[in-house]
Amino acid sequence: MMLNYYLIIVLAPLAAAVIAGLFGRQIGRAGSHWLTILAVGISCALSILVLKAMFWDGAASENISLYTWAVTDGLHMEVGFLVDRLTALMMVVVTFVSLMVHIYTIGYMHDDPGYQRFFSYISLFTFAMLMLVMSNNFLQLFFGWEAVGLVSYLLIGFWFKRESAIFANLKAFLVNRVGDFGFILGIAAVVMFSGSLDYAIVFAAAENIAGQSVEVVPGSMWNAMTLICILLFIGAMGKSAQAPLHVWLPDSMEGPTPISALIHAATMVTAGIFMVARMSPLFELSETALAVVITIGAITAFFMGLLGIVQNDIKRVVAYSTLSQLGYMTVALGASAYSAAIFHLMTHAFFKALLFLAAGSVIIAMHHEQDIRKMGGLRKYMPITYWTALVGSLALIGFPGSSGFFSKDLLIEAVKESHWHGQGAVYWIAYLSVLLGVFVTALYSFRMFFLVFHGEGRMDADTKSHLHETPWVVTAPLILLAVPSALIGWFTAGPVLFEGYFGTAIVVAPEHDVLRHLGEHLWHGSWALVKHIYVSPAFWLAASGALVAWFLYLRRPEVPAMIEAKVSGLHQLLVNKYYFDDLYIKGFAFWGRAFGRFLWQKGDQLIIDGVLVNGTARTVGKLADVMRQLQTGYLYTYAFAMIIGLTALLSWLIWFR
Amino acid sequence: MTLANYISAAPEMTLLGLICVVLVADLFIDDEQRNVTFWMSMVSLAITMWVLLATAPSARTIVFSGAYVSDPLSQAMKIAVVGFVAIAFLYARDYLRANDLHKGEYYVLGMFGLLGMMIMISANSMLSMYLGLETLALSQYALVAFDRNNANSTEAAMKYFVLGAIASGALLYGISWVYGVTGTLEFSAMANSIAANPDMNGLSLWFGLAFLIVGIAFKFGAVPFHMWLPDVYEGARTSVTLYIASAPKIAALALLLRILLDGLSELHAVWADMIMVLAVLSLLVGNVVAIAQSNIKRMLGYSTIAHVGFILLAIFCGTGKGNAAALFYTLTYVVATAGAFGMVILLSRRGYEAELLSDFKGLNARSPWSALMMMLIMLSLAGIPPLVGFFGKLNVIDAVLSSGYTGLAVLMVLASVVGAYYYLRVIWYMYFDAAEDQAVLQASGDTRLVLSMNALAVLGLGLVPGWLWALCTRVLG
Amino acid sequence: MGMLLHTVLFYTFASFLIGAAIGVVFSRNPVHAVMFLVLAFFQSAMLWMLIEAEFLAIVLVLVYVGAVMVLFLFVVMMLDINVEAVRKGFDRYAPLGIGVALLMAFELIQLIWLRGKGAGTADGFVPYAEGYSNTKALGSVLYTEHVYAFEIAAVILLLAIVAAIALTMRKRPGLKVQNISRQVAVRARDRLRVIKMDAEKKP
Amino acid sequence: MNLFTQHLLSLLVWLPILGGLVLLVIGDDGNARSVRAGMMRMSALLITLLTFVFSTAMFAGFDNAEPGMQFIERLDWIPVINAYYYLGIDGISAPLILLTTFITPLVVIAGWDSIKSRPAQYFAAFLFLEGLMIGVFAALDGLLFYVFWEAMLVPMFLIIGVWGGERRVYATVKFFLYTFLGSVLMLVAFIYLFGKTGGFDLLGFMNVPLSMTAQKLIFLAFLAAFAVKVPMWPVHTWLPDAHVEAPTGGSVILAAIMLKMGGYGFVRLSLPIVPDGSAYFANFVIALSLIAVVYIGFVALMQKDMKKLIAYSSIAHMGFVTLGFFLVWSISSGTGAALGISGGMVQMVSHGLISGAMFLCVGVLYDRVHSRQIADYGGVANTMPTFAAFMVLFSMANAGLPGTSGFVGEFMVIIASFKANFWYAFLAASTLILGAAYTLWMVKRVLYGEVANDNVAKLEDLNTREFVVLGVLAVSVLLLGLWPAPLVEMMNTSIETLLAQIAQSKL
Amino acid sequence: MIGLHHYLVVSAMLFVLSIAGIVLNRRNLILLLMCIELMLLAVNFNFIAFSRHLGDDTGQVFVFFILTVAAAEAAIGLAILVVLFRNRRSINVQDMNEMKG
Repeated sequence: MMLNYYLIIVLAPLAAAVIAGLFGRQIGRAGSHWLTILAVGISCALSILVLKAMFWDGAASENISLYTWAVTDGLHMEVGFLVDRLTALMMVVVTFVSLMVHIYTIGYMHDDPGYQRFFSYISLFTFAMLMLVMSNNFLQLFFGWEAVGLVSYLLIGFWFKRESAIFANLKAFLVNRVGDFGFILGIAAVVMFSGSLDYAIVFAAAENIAGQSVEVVPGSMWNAMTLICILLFIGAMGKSAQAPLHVWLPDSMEGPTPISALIHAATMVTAGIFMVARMSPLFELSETALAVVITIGAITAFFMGLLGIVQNDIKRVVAYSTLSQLGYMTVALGASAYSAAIFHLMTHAFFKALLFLAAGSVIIAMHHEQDIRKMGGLRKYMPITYWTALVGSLALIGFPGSSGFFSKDLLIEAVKESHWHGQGAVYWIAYLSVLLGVFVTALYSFRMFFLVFHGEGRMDADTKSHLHETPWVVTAPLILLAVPSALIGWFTAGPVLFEGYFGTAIVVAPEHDVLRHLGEHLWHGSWALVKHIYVSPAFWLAASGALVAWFLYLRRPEVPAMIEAKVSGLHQLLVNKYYFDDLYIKGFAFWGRAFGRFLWQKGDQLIIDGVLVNGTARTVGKLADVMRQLQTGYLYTYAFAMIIGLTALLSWLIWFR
Repeated sequence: MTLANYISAAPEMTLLGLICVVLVADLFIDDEQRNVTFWMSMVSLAITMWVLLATAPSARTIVFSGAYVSDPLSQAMKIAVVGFVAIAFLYARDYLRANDLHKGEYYVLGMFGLLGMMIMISANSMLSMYLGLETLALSQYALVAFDRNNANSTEAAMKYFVLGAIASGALLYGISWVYGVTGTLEFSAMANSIAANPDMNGLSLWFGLAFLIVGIAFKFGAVPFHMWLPDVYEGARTSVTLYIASAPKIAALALLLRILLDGLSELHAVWADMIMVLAVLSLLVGNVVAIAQSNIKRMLGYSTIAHVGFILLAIFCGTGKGNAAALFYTLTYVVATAGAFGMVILLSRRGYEAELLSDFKGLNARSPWSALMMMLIMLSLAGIPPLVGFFGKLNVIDAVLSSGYTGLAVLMVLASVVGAYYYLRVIWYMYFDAAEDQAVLQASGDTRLVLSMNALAVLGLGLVPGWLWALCTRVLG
Repeated sequence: MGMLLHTVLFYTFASFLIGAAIGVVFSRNPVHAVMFLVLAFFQSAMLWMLIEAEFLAIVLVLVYVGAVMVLFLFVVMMLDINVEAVRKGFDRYAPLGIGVALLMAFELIQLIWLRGKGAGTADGFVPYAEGYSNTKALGSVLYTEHVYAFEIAAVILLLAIVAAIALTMRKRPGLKVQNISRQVAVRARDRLRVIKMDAEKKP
Repeated sequence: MNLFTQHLLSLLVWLPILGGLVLLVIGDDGNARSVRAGMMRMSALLITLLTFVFSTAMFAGFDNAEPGMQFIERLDWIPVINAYYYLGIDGISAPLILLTTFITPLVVIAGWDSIKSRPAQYFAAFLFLEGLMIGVFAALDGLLFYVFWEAMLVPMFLIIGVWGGERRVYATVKFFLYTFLGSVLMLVAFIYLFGKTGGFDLLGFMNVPLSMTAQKLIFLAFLAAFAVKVPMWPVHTWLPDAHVEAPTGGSVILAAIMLKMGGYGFVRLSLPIVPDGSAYFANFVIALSLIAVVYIGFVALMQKDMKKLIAYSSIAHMGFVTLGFFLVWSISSGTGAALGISGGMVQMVSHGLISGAMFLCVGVLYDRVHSRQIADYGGVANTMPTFAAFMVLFSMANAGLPGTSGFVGEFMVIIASFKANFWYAFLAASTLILGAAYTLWMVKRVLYGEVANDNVAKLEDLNTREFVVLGVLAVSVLLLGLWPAPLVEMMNTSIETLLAQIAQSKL
Repeated sequence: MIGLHHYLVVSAMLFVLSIAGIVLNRRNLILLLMCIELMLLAVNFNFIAFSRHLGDDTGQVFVFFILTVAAAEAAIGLAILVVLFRNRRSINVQDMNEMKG
């Protein structure tokens, strides 16, 4: 019975995508969007049913093999579903946000010639993402992993005439591939040590794996589990845009805004987080790997947030905020607070999708102007967008009571508790990053918010005259997303984080279990947490961040320029995004191509072809030319040759035989 | 006794008689009716062939006081030479007519040469071998100079003559030494004598051997006794080249087999080394220099030198397998090479010799069928399966390998890769390039038919080479 | 015949022979060369006589000197070669050629010497028995034992005739000869053609 | 066993060859538009389709559980040297035969009206080629194998030379001599083995004891033949030239099937006949394979010519094949060896489909613009959206995206190579990055962006014929990617047999 | 005592001289033909010497045939020479290199 649900959940978007993709011209624009929305709607509804069954009815998790992909050498490669509470939650998040985005797209892409294609892509994305989260094995996980990457590639480059878009999508794909490189090695390592791709078998063998070691670099033995986890995490770094593989995410804003909301904020980029959480039985067995995870996450959380402050493109600000938030989640993973990470993932999906869609709404109103310096005072023109954006922003900075508040505050507490990382650098980097990150988050969020909605309108008169609220297909999803953004934390924080919602889906070693510790000492219900907000340093930091933003961008708008001038070095560093792009493009890409050219022209063309192949041919040709000179045409030469031959034979007989 | 002699030698006798008939008859035939001479010659060949088949000896028979031997080998080789001479005549008629050279002498000299070859094939003593050799050689000199108004032909004939005379001088000198040491001219007696008296197997006999090798190598065209070959191939009229390039190779093989195997097999260790050096040089020089040629007849000349390398390497092994491989290789090589020259004849027309490689350009557009046939022939020469040339090489390599000479086998195949290049060039000229000469092919239907049969034989023998291989093994096993 | 005389004669003839051979090789004028060659043949005949190969000695003189050399002389005269024009002499590779020739001579002579030394056998010639006729002895085997070779030799001579005629006989171009049989065989239709045509051009 | 299945393999071999012969004999009138030329095309298509249909019968009748050879035919051929007309297939050759019969009709369709001169000869050449290629995969007699192997060069030589591009002569002669050079050495090895066994039976070769020196030499001889064919670095340089100059159909056959001969040779001959020699050189071959993957990946990145780029990518992909095959000895225990081999096999089949498709894509563009230079395109997706969709799909498959066939083999080989050595896997997996980089960079420059020039602006989207060809390939690429089990299971038993042979030392 | 070896040495010297003549002569084709006659003479010497040494007449028979063949050969050689002269107006060896390479 449930299997049918799963199949429908997965296949409905796929079918819709295929039909809209192949027969888009025949079924028309409306046909496409109705079809896909219907399909995703069904998926969403059924996902909610599944969640309900899991959550309320206490249904057991299901591990179903669908079909055998291939069997060889005793390695079963299958396609199947593992549906447990983690999966169910993800399914709902994915399908719900996807549904919202589908609806929103009707308005956003209204005039675009690639309308049907777009719907096909996002439906396909939904399918791929569901395959990813519902997988019961590494193979299918990797399939979903790459499939979402593919759709992301297609969607970032959706407007393929734009040079910047097709640059961004290539970049996104390649950077992701770097992550996948590690990921597939991780999978290979899993197979090597467990002999299986199936989660259940692998997890069962985890203890055994952790006892083995492998000689990667001659002379140094690595713990097998550490190797596996780090390799897998490299995959997560790519997909979840962790430093230093984050560079693709800001550029991916070249895609249409609904995509930014769906893929590059709510779902795909969180696949890495999901994957690590899914692999918690493995990660738990390697503290080294967890330390790596937490460090990478912390760096991402803080430093990517800083970049948000200097961005002027509305979507890029949100994108950097996404990076930072992904860093938070990663930190939570590294702190073994997997539930916290997933919880933050969920709330973030709602409010970040909301923020992106709101930004999109602004962009529509501004006729695809994205520079926040040319906006301002939109509040009075776009009230719904304004209010929903405010909800989103508050949730983002963790305004008490909002969904973000619960997830982020508890996440920070969890990190604070993760003493088993030791009191050394790793712990402090992680903790300080997430703490200070709160201030930064508030600063850039409200900087953007104020610049867009408050103050003077800085747009030109023509745009100004056309400003009005966006149509209902745009605002409705905003509202629908604002509701969970604001409220969902109240009644989910407790169950998800402290009441064992995830059950066996997430495994935490007892000595790592910070959330249990928090549950015992800190958690006394949602309301209690809100009441005691004043003891939280995070709250004060967030408040001060918002205040500073108000001061700098509404009260004294001239100050930021002065600060910029004062710390121009730092500013340059931020504007240039820590020079990561330069490193990759002028460094790796340039030298990679130069290396390729060298190998081609010097290796292939000069040495192999020039010297060895054609050189041999030339030598033989030269030899032929020389040897034919011996055939002079003169009789005496011919006779002489014979005589020489004869004499040689005679000499050989006399002296050498 | 006497009658038995003549019965055994009936093919030669018959042929000689028929030559005289044709010779005399030709005196009374007008230039316009030269076809009659042609047909008479063909009938003569047919009769000779019939006599050959009819008098096939059941076992090795030696007659004429040890001068003449008739055995399965001689039988097989004679059938082959008669056949190839007939093929050469078939190709030649049209060509000679078109070039105003259609004279009875061509056929008469050709048949004299054939007689010489048959004598060589059946020779059992140095004397009859020498006389047969001279019969063949003298007819060939005359044939090369046959177009007496052609400066190149006469030049080639002169070169051929002088060098040939030197070679037979060397051969004779060698024979004299062998005679002096062994005291006999007869091959089997010679072998017995050496076997009975191992002291004979010494330096003076080897010296004679060296001179013999020169004579043999010259006949084959092995390096460094090869230099006449390209010039003669180029200078002679194509019909003559076709003649020279085909049947006499078999006679040369007979020369080699009779002298070195029948007579001097005890000296294998000595002559094998010499033969090997000559063979390797031939392989290298032939294949490499052929690349630089622009005249197809000359190119085929060099290619012949390279193929001789293969034949000699097969002989070098000194095993039954090797000898059979040499015979197989020679026979099949001659089939292919006859076709190649036949193609040159086919392309030529009055006043125009299609001698240059570039004359083959765009042949596929002009005559796809001819191009296809030529391609088959070239591929066979290059040793590409399933054409018969491949099986020739296969057998030789097998013989060489089973004698344990891996390095030589590798050298052979590498040389054939080099060789493949110039055969491919013909194909690419025919298929890839545009024609420089748009003239319609003028060759008559029968030349085309012969050529097609010839080329298809190359293919057919390649598809079912077993019987021929079995035959070669049987006559030399 | 005394041993000494024999030796003296041998060395005399042999040195004349070698001298004549050198003359053939190095003489500038072809006529002189032919003459040297004739001399060489005569000396050879003498040497053959010395070892009782009389028949061949006579044949050499009769056939070679009498026929072949005359033929050579004839051709030399007929072609009337300008002696001076071809006077280029030996070129710079001559030393190489001479070197190789000397090497070969050295090897051959060394071999012969070695053999004589090594074999240790008496290398003198056993004189024929009294009443022995070289010609008769050869004649008796020539037509019996060597009849096959003899026939081939005949073929070769025939071949040489055919070849020489084929190569050198020339029909003079433009020579007008009557072919009576053809004249007789001629028919009217070979000579006359009746053409049908309209009397006048149709409009 | 009825008459049909008894002679099924012969039918597959000879039907196309005889068909080609008929086409050649009838010939065309030099006019590609004439009715006669149309008849030629149609009959070529029918023959190839018929061959395909028959090959499906082979597929249907194939017994996955049979460890030995199936559909055996054995007749006397050259009794003196014990050479037989001996055909048979197992799980290793059967998929490749299917690939051949599947690709050839597509090639015929692809050349439908882009071949303007001598269509009869063109199609005849492909028919010959098809028969000979099937022959190579089906032959169980060494001599027969060699005959097919070598004869195959000739039609390809002509295809490139007659219907190829500007530097076709250079390319085709290079192709011919390169491969000829390799294969004559193989011939020497065969003859040596003939000397040992007294026959040419390939299965007999597998059972004959050989000394280590002999094994090493034979292995090197085989390596020369197969490495050139695969092609492996550094004997690969014929391939880019041949591909660039060949007409589309030629490139497709070359990439899709002829390269597979090399890989096939390794599993059919090198591994079982000289297991100890192979073991000795395994690390060497692996090193070359990894160099191919990385080095060629970089080289491909810089190509300006689409066909050259795809050709280089083929080399890199075939590096996976050889890598997979030679991992056997590096994997000490447990699973992995068979995984590597079946990964290599799957990679061969999949690469056949993908590279064929890629070349067809380039052919589609070339037919319209007559340029293969990437720089001459840009923004093709604007004018040819359907084409762009196909090309993106195939490019993704080329980059090894899961869900397409390109992933399956790479995945298996990477897993297997990880078992052998971390660094093998590390270098092999770099294809994830490099493969994506060169393929998608090309896609970006060709398909995306503003319409680059007038030529591109005038482009017309796929016609029905092209759509069918690419569509069929797309479906098969996806099908194989989503459900490779039928293919993999076809091979499993045979690979086990192979591994048993490998495990048995022949010293 | 004058024996076999003396004759053989004379023969060898003749042989080498004839060869030297062929190799060194760059002028006249007729000289080449004469050198060949000289070479055959050397061979005949050998045969006769061996024949007498062995007491076997076969060698002398061989010489008989060599003489016959040499005559025929000379005839054909001279015929070719004449034809060549007609074509080229020269019998200079150095003019005879139309074909080479």
